[in-house]
Parts: sequence; structure tokens; C-alpha cells
Amino acid sequence: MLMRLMPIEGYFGDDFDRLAPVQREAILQKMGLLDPWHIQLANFYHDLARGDLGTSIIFRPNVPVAEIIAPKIPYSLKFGLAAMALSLSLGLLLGIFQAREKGKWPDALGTSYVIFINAVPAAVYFLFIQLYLTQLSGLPILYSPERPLSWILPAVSMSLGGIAGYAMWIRRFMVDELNKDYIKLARAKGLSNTRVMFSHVLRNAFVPMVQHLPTTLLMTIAGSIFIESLYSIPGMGGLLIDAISRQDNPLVQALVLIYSTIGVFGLFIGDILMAITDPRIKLEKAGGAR
Amino acid sequence: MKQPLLSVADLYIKFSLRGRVLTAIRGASLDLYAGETLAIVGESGSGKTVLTKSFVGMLDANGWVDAGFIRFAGQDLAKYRGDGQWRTIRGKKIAMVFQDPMTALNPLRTVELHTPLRGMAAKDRAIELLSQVGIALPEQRYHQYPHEFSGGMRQRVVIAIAMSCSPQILICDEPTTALDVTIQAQILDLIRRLQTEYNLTVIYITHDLGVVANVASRVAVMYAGEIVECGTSREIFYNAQHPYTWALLSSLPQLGIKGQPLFSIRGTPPNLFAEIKGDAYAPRNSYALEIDFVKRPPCFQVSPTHYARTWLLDPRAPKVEPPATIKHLRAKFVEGALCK
Amino acid sequence: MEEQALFVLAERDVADAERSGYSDYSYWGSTIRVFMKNYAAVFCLGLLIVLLVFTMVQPYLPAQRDPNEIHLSQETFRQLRNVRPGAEFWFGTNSIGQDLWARIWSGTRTSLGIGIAVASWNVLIGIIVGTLWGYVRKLERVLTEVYNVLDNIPSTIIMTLIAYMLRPSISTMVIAMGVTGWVPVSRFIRTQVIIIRDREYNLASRCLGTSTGRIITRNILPYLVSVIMLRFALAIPGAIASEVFLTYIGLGLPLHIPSLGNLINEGRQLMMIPVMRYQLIFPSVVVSLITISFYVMGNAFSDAADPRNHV
Amino acid sequence: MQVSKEVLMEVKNLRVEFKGGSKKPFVAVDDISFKIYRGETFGLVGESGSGKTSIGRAMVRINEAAGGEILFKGQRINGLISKELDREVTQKIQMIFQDPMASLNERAKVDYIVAEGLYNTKAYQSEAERKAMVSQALLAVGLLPEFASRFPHEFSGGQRQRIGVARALVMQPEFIIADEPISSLDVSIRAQVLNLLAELQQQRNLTYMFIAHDLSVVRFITDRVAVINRGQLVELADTEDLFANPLHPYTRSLLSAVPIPDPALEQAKVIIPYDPQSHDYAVHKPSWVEVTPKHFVLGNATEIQEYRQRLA
Repeated sequence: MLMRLMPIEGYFGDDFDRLAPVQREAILQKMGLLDPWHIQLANFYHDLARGDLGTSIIFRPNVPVAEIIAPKIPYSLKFGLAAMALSLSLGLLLGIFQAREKGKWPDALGTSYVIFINAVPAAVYFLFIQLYLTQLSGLPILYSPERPLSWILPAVSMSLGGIAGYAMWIRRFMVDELNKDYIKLARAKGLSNTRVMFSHVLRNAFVPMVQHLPTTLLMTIAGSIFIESLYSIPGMGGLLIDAISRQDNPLVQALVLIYSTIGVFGLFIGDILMAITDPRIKLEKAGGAR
Repeated sequence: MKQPLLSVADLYIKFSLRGRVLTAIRGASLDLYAGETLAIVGESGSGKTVLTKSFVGMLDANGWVDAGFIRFAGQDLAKYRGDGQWRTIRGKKIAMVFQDPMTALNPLRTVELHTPLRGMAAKDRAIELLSQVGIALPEQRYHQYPHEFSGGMRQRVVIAIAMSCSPQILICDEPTTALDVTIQAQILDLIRRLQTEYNLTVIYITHDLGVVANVASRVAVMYAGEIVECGTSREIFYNAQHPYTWALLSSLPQLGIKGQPLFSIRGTPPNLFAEIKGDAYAPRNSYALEIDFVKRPPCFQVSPTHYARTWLLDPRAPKVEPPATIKHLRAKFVEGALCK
Repeated sequence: MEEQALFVLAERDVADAERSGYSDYSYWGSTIRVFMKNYAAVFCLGLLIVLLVFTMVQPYLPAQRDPNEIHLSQETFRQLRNVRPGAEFWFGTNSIGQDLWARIWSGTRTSLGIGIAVASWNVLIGIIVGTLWGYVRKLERVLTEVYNVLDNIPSTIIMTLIAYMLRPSISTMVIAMGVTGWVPVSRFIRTQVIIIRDREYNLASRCLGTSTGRIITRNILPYLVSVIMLRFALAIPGAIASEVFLTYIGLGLPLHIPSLGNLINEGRQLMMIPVMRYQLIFPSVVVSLITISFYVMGNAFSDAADPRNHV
Repeated sequence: MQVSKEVLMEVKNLRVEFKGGSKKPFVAVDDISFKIYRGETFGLVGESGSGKTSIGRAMVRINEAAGGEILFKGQRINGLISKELDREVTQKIQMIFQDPMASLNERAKVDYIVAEGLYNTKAYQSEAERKAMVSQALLAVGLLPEFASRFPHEFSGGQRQRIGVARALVMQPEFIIADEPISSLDVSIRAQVLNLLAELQQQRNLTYMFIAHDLSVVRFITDRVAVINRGQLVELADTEDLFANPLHPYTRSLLSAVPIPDPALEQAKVIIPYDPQSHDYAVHKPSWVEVTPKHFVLGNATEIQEYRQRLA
């Protein structure tokens, strides 16, 4: 875990250096950006270790970045988790259903959905959902903390990409598993289709599936940046766009760091889940220790 | 004559592949008698696996029985549709063991979960089965994953699973091809032992004539989707009539003479997408008659248990000299007959 | 009886069986046949060709306007703002009186250009890195480490960061998307290379003294043509989507270079007024047509190229 | 078959290892030595995982030798060697692979496949000469020269294996390693390939090393056989001698298990199981001993004593 994190931060420390030319000389000096890069890097790590992400320059001058970001986190977290839960449950359901009905019209319909979501830029369908679904369903067009109804559309929109991702992978892996020999044997010993599906195929399809969890997590993150600004949710995504448009370097940098950490964390969880679901991996490790 | 346990008559099985139709089985007829071991021999693509898969309704989704019947326990299996019907047969009356034990078990399931039985009594039964197929320490093995077993052990587990519902017929599809010779011998022994213990009827699919000689009481030789010759093991090995069987036997290095070239078949099997005129083997057959290119040979009865599909058995056909190896084997046949 | 005459040994050359043994299967022939059976994909291919050709020739057609010219009313000399689609302006005008029809096709050109440039770059670098990564064992460790670093950061974030650091321009766009875009491609290629690397025919080539470079170009890359084409086809809609994304968060191209992202962003600002929604809808429809076509076509092609789907 | 006493290929104390991550390397082949004489067919028999393929691959230098020497005409060819020797060895030692479906490059024409080695050694003056060499090689294996412009997938398994033979043949090799060349072919086609190999050997005075798991084929085609078990040679003798007087318990077990395509013999056969634990090597280590002339076996002093008695 640590080994994986280190180089990333190194990358960002480096970036610090490359960001510099955008800023004015004076600020550079003040921030110590004219120091040799290894000192900068050391400073950066030092500050980071104390939980200091620097202070904002333009957005809210001289306010520590951490203070600006902290109140935003719960909003992003809430929607992020809601979207994850939605996409995981709906995506898996759709994928399993498609695999069961492979080659028939429900499968074709699901595939069209997956193609549509993957092909069309997210910005486009997000906009159209906001535009037309608010009219059709009468749901509020902007987010407001007091009205739970206004939470529905952002969360649903955010999960669309994830649903497509999960559905596509689980369908593919289930179809792969269905072609394997042990399925033949399971059927030859007289198991019913439903039982074969659930006791063999689904579980085995989950193993490669787990690897794709992090990717989908990243998709949700990207989506959240859009959605938060579209629905005026006071989360980190909206903040990032604001910070970019106002060129507030430390703030952008801090947000980028947070998003990357989430990404790394997702991958780490993926690895753990992988080890849990596949007995072969577990054994290899245990065998080495024996 | 005994009543056959399972009887196939004039079976046609077709597959549709990308808009074209492939005829995998072209009018195969076969009887299976209770308690015997029938070996089906043929090269890859001859249809031996497809034929037996149709007995348990496990043809791929793009394949179907086009004509003929499969009679078993008073029913015509060729008319079975849907998994519900097949499940009364599959595993319970007719079980199947596949070629590659390495992929036949779900890698994520322990042996326990592979057996289709549940509950305490089921556990005892499963452990009993495991010990019967020669797995040491079955209580421990019961909770292990497939990757903790060697190839031979896995094949034993697969056989135990097939035996778990006490089927009448066991179909073994090249069960030892992926195994080493020493392990192969053990598995063959095991199958033979189970057969006598449970009064099983075994269909054994293989391309290895050595294995056939070991296990079979009767042999059916398949070529291009039809059964070209069928008889008792002795009749096929020592008194073969079809030129294809001749070629198979005399091309074996075991029966060849060192330093001399083996008998060899040229060319390749016919394309099953195309319609086959006459005898499918004719273009590769050095004993082909003109009529082989025109008209499909019927089954000629050699003895009550032995028939072959070749015009050479027609009384009008010229007498031909079979390859030296075959003559050599025939001497044994005559010898054997005299001893009786 | 006539049949009697047929009971003689056939005087045929058994060696003929040798000649009849081969099949007439051809890999690319089968691929094209299977692809042609997928009508949706063929339709998408046709649509794309028409779109591509049209965007190329559109500026040379008669009566086309400059995408950046601001049209003024003949009488009032005021800008013809937000004129609705009609005979004069087929797709209407935007909020400062520029012709939307001309801007959309000009934007399509820009976006497709960016898409193709980015896709070519990503696929090219992806192939080079991916094959080295997969085939040259000495490089495996280093490249795996590099991959772990690059893959752990959401690529959207890296892209945003780069675009943020540089001045908005087409090249910035291409660079931002090209910095990490090749990473998944190289990973994909590597997996494919590892699958075919230890096949016997590669060992055979090594036995014959074939050099590594030649093994890669003659033995490995030809097997990857179909997956490379798939990756290329999918990278184009990806790049267009990224362009829309970057424009949306304010890092897009300057307004005088129309692109589909720009146009959608412009349209978005007016979307609350129902009569002006055409400014959002037209570019969105064009974007969706292009991206969906590439996607459907790419997938259909990769299905068709898979030998398992051949007869 | 005429066998001169010239040693063409010699393997001395060969060791092959495979590294799997950080763990201890897996030893596939350990301390193996044998000689192959010019003009003979040398058989190497073992079960899957015994290391027989690793030996073959070490000899064509696909696998690196972790220890020991491989000598071709007395010259060491493993490790770092000069450019000229490398070229000579590349040309003179050829390999035929097991799986004709996997060992031909599907995306190249037969012409390229057969000529691949020629391109690498630049063994031709002109394009016309190269073409002629390819046609000749194809004819030699019983294929038509016109097949050169086709792709491998247009051929059947037996034809493809013959293309593989042509690919080796075009290099004018002296030594060919055939790694299970017929085990993945259909029964009806095996004879074709065996006949072809025998015929080519006579015409061109080739030396073969024939790797197989199938003893019946080995008996038919080889002059001398070495039996390998778990990376170690256990017995080596003239083929007929080995089949008549197998000494090592592993060899005996292997021979007893071979299926015979004759019901009477097959059903009468008795299988001798092999138990690796039966050797007591705790005190007396085994060594490689020539029990009778040209018949080598692995065993410790007591075992060798026993083997000698059995022969007497």
C-alpha cells in the first residue's frame, strides 16, 4: 500500500514544480517555489504529514485549504456512496438478467443501454436528464439540502455510468463462465439451470468482476464533478471547477490529491476483495508462509 | 437376443453455424446392452462426442436431432425438449465424465459443494463415494478445493460425482487422454471395478485403440458421422472388415515392424458442411470401389454381433488383400476360434 | 444389372485426397463476411463515412458561411442573435449571431481531428509500450511500476491538471488527453501479448534464430490488428467525450475555435429557455451520432475479427 | 540403421531451473548427461512434468541451462558463444513441435513460415534461390510447392505438421529434436508423419532426438532410449535391450502400463506400480552406472547389485 502511494505523491510533488510558471514571481518566492525541487518535495511531504494542505490563494485568500474542503466532503461522500450503491445493485441485476436471457430481446435492450452510456459523452446525457426528466417527473432541478426529493436525480444520474459498467462486465464474465467445462459437468450431473447460474456461474463471474470495481469507482468520481456543478451540490466536484476557473493552485492541488487517494484506496480494496473471493489466491499466500 | 438398454436408430444430428448447416451425425444406429462396455472409436470430428451428448440432451444450443430416435426406458429421448424433461435422465439415469479433469471442476467450490447431495446423510454418502473411487482420507479431502488435487485425483472426484446418483449408464468421454499412462491404467481399473460393483453400462469414447483393447467388450468405429463398423472387441481387432478399421489398426506403430514404413491414410476427413455422396471414406480409401463414389454402402452383417458398412462385403465385390498387419491379426482370430 | 459394373477397384489417385484436404477459409474474408451480417454496424459505418466526407467537403459547398462571422441584420445592423432554425440559417444562430450550421460542421471537424489525433497517439504509444512491456522481460518490472503509478490516479484528474497548467489550445487538448490515454491501451496490449507470447510458433521462431524485433512485428502484431483497430475505434469517442468534459469544466478551447464541446457548453447556458434549446440539441445529436457509430462499429468489428465467431 | 561412433551431441550434467517470482527456483532438470551419436534416433521418454521438454528446449537454447554443458560436435553451445557458432548451431539444430495447430504462425503464408530460418541466416543468394529452396522442402515432405502461397489454417493437422518439418528441413540441419511430434495428431495421420521422419533420416543421414510419453511409438522409431523421471535420468539403453530387460522400477512400471491394441494381450497384462519411496537413498546415494555395455541405470550399490543379478 505504502509502496504504491509513495510514487504518486512524488509525482504530485514534482507537479508542484511544474505548476510554478503559472504563478507570479513574488508568490513563488514566498511559497518557497524557487527552492531546489527536492527541498520543495521535502516541504510538501512535511506539511502533508501534519495534515497541512497549504492555504488558498484566490478563492478565499489565506484560508487554509483544509478548512475550505472539509465542509464539502460530507456532500460528496453522500452522493458518491448513494451512486455506488445504486450502480452496484442495479448494474448487477441488469447484467445477471442479460446473461440469463442471452441472445433474446432483454439482452439486446441492455446492450443498447450499455453502448449508449459508454459512447455518448456523459456531459450530454447528464444535461438532457436534468433538462427533460425534471420536467417529466416534476423533481426539483437544483439540489437543496432540505428536500430529499431533489437528491434523487443527481444520485441516479451519477450511477448511470456505473450501472452500465457493472452490467457489461458481469454479463461478459458470466457468459465466459457458462462456456467452461465445469458448467457442462454441473449440467451433466442434473443441476437445474437456475442452480447452475447462481451456485456456479454468478459466484465465479464475481472474481474477475472485482478487479473492475475500482475502474467503475473512478468513473463515478469523474461523474460527480459534473453532477455536483450541474445540480449546484456544494461538494468537492463543484469546488474543483470553481478552483480551476479561478486558478487557485493550492486548492486544485489539494483536491487532486484527495481524488487520487480515493482512486488508490479503491484499487486497494479491489485487491483485498479479490483475495477474499478467490481461494486460489489465498492458498498461494498461505502456502508461501507455511 | 437380449433387449437393448438404449437403442439409437438412423440418427441425424445437425448444427447450424453462421447460416450453414453441418451434419455431424449421418444416420448412426447403435444398440447398447445392459452391463457391457461399448467403446466408440474415431478421430476428432468423427462425431463420437456429439453422438453421446445427444443421449443426455447436452448438444450445444445450435445443434438438434434432425431425424431418428434414441430409445431408452420406453421413451424416445430424441423427442425430449427443455431442461425439465432432460433432468429426469441427465445425471440420474445417464451420467457423463469429461476429458479434461483440470477444467471440469469449479475452481471456487470445495469437493463438498460439487456433489449434488445435501444434508448429513448426503455427506456420509459423498465420503463413501470418494473412498470408493480410491481417494485416501476422504473426510479431509471432502473440504478441499479442486486445485489441491492432482489430475488423476480430480478425475476420480469427477467420477465420484457422476456416480453419486447411481446412474444406469456412464458415458466416459476420453477420460484418460489428459493423463499419464500410469495414471490412465489406474483410472481404467477404477472404471472397470465400479462397473462390476454397480452393474453399470459404460460407453467409452476414445481414439486410443490400446485403451479400447483394455476396456471394451464391444467396439463401434465412427467415421465422418456414421458408424462404419461395429462388433465385439475380438471381432474388431482380429477380424476387421471395413477398410477404415484396417487403416486404423495397421497404422499403429505398436503393430508395425521396425524399420518398415507404416500403413498410412492420406488426405483428410470430408467436409461435413457438404453433402456426402457414396461412402465418406472413399476418397482416402486405397481399396475403394467405383460404387463407393456413387452409392452409400448399407450395413452388411458379418456375424450376429458384427456388421460393417462397406461394399467390399457385397457378394459382387472383388476379393481384396487386406494390409499385412490385418492378415496377421486374422491369424489370431482363427487361432482363437480353434481353441474354442 | 448396371450396378454390377461398379464393383471394380476404383482407379483413382489417392494422392488427390491431399489436394482436397485444405479448406478455403480466409481470416479477413471471414471477418468481413461476419461484419457485413451485422446490419447496425454496417449502417453506422455508412453514417460515419457520410459524416466524415461531409465535414470535409462542407466548407467548399456553395452558400456556406464562415463559422466565426457575426451576422448582422440588413436593416438594424444589430447582431442576428438566437435566430431560430429556418431557411436562412438552417440550424439557427447563436447568442452573438454566428451561424450554427457552419459552426457545427467546423466543430465536428475540430473534434474529430482531436479525436483522431489523440486516438492515433494513444494507440501508437500504447502498442509500443504494451509490446515491450509484454515481450521484453527485462522491462517488465519497470513498466509495471510505471503503470501502477499512472493507473492509480484517476485519468480524468491528470487530464484536468495538465489542461489547467497549459494555455487553452488544440495542442493542449491533445497533450492533456495523450498523457495518460495510452496507459489503458498499453495494459490491454500487454495482456494480449502475454497471451500469445509463449505460443509454440513464437518458440519455433526463436529456434530459427529470429530476432526479437522481427518476432514482434511478424509474429505478434499481426495477431493484434483487430484489437488495435477496436481500441482505435473506441479511443475516438473517448477523446470526444473528454473534450466535452474539459470544455465543461472551463478548460476547453477558446471560443473562436468551434468544437462540439464548445457548442454544447454554449447551448447549455441557454437550455433553460425552451425555444433556444435547439442550440444544445443540434450539437448533442451530432456528438451522439458520431460516438455511438464509432462504438457500435468498433465492437462489431472486434466480434467479427474473433476467429471463434467464424465458421 | 547405420550408427557411427561419432558423438554429435553431448549433454553433461545439465540443470534447468525456472524462476517463479521470489520463491525458490523450480528445478525441472537436474544433473543429466547423455550422448547422441550421428545417424541414430535417440528417444527421451517421460511422463508429463518429467522435464523431457525442458531438455529439448535447452538444447535448442530456448531455455537457458542453469548448470552443465551442452556440446555440439565437441563445441560448447550453451551460455555465451561466438556469432559464427551461434549461426551454425541455429542452422544445424532444428526442432519439430508438438502441436501443429499452435506451432505455425497463422498470420503468415507458408512461404514465409518455411523460409523464416533462411531469412535469419541469409543462406541464399537470390529471391529465386530462396523460392526454390522452399519448394524443394515442401516437396520433400510430400506437399505441393503451390501450397507456399496459402495460409496455415487452410491445412489439416497432418499437413500442418509436415509444414513444420519442412521449416526445419530447409535449414539443412544435422540434428532434429522432435518434441512429441505426433501426440496431438489424429491416429490416422500419425503414421504419415512417422514414415516421413524415417524416410528423411535415411535420405539425409539425420540424427533425431525423439521426445515422447508414448512408449509404443518410441519402441517403433528409436535406436536408443533414455527414461526420465522427475528431472532425472533413471535408465538408458538400446531400445530392444530396454524393452527386453527393463531394470529400474520406474521403467518397469512405465512399460507395464503401456496400452496394447490387442484385447488378449491388453487384458492379460499386469501393471507394476512404482513407489518412489522404495529407494533407500538416505545412506547410499545413487549413481549413474553402466550395468552391461551400453545399458545405464540410476541406483545405489545394493540396487546395482540386484540389477546385475537379474540380468545374469
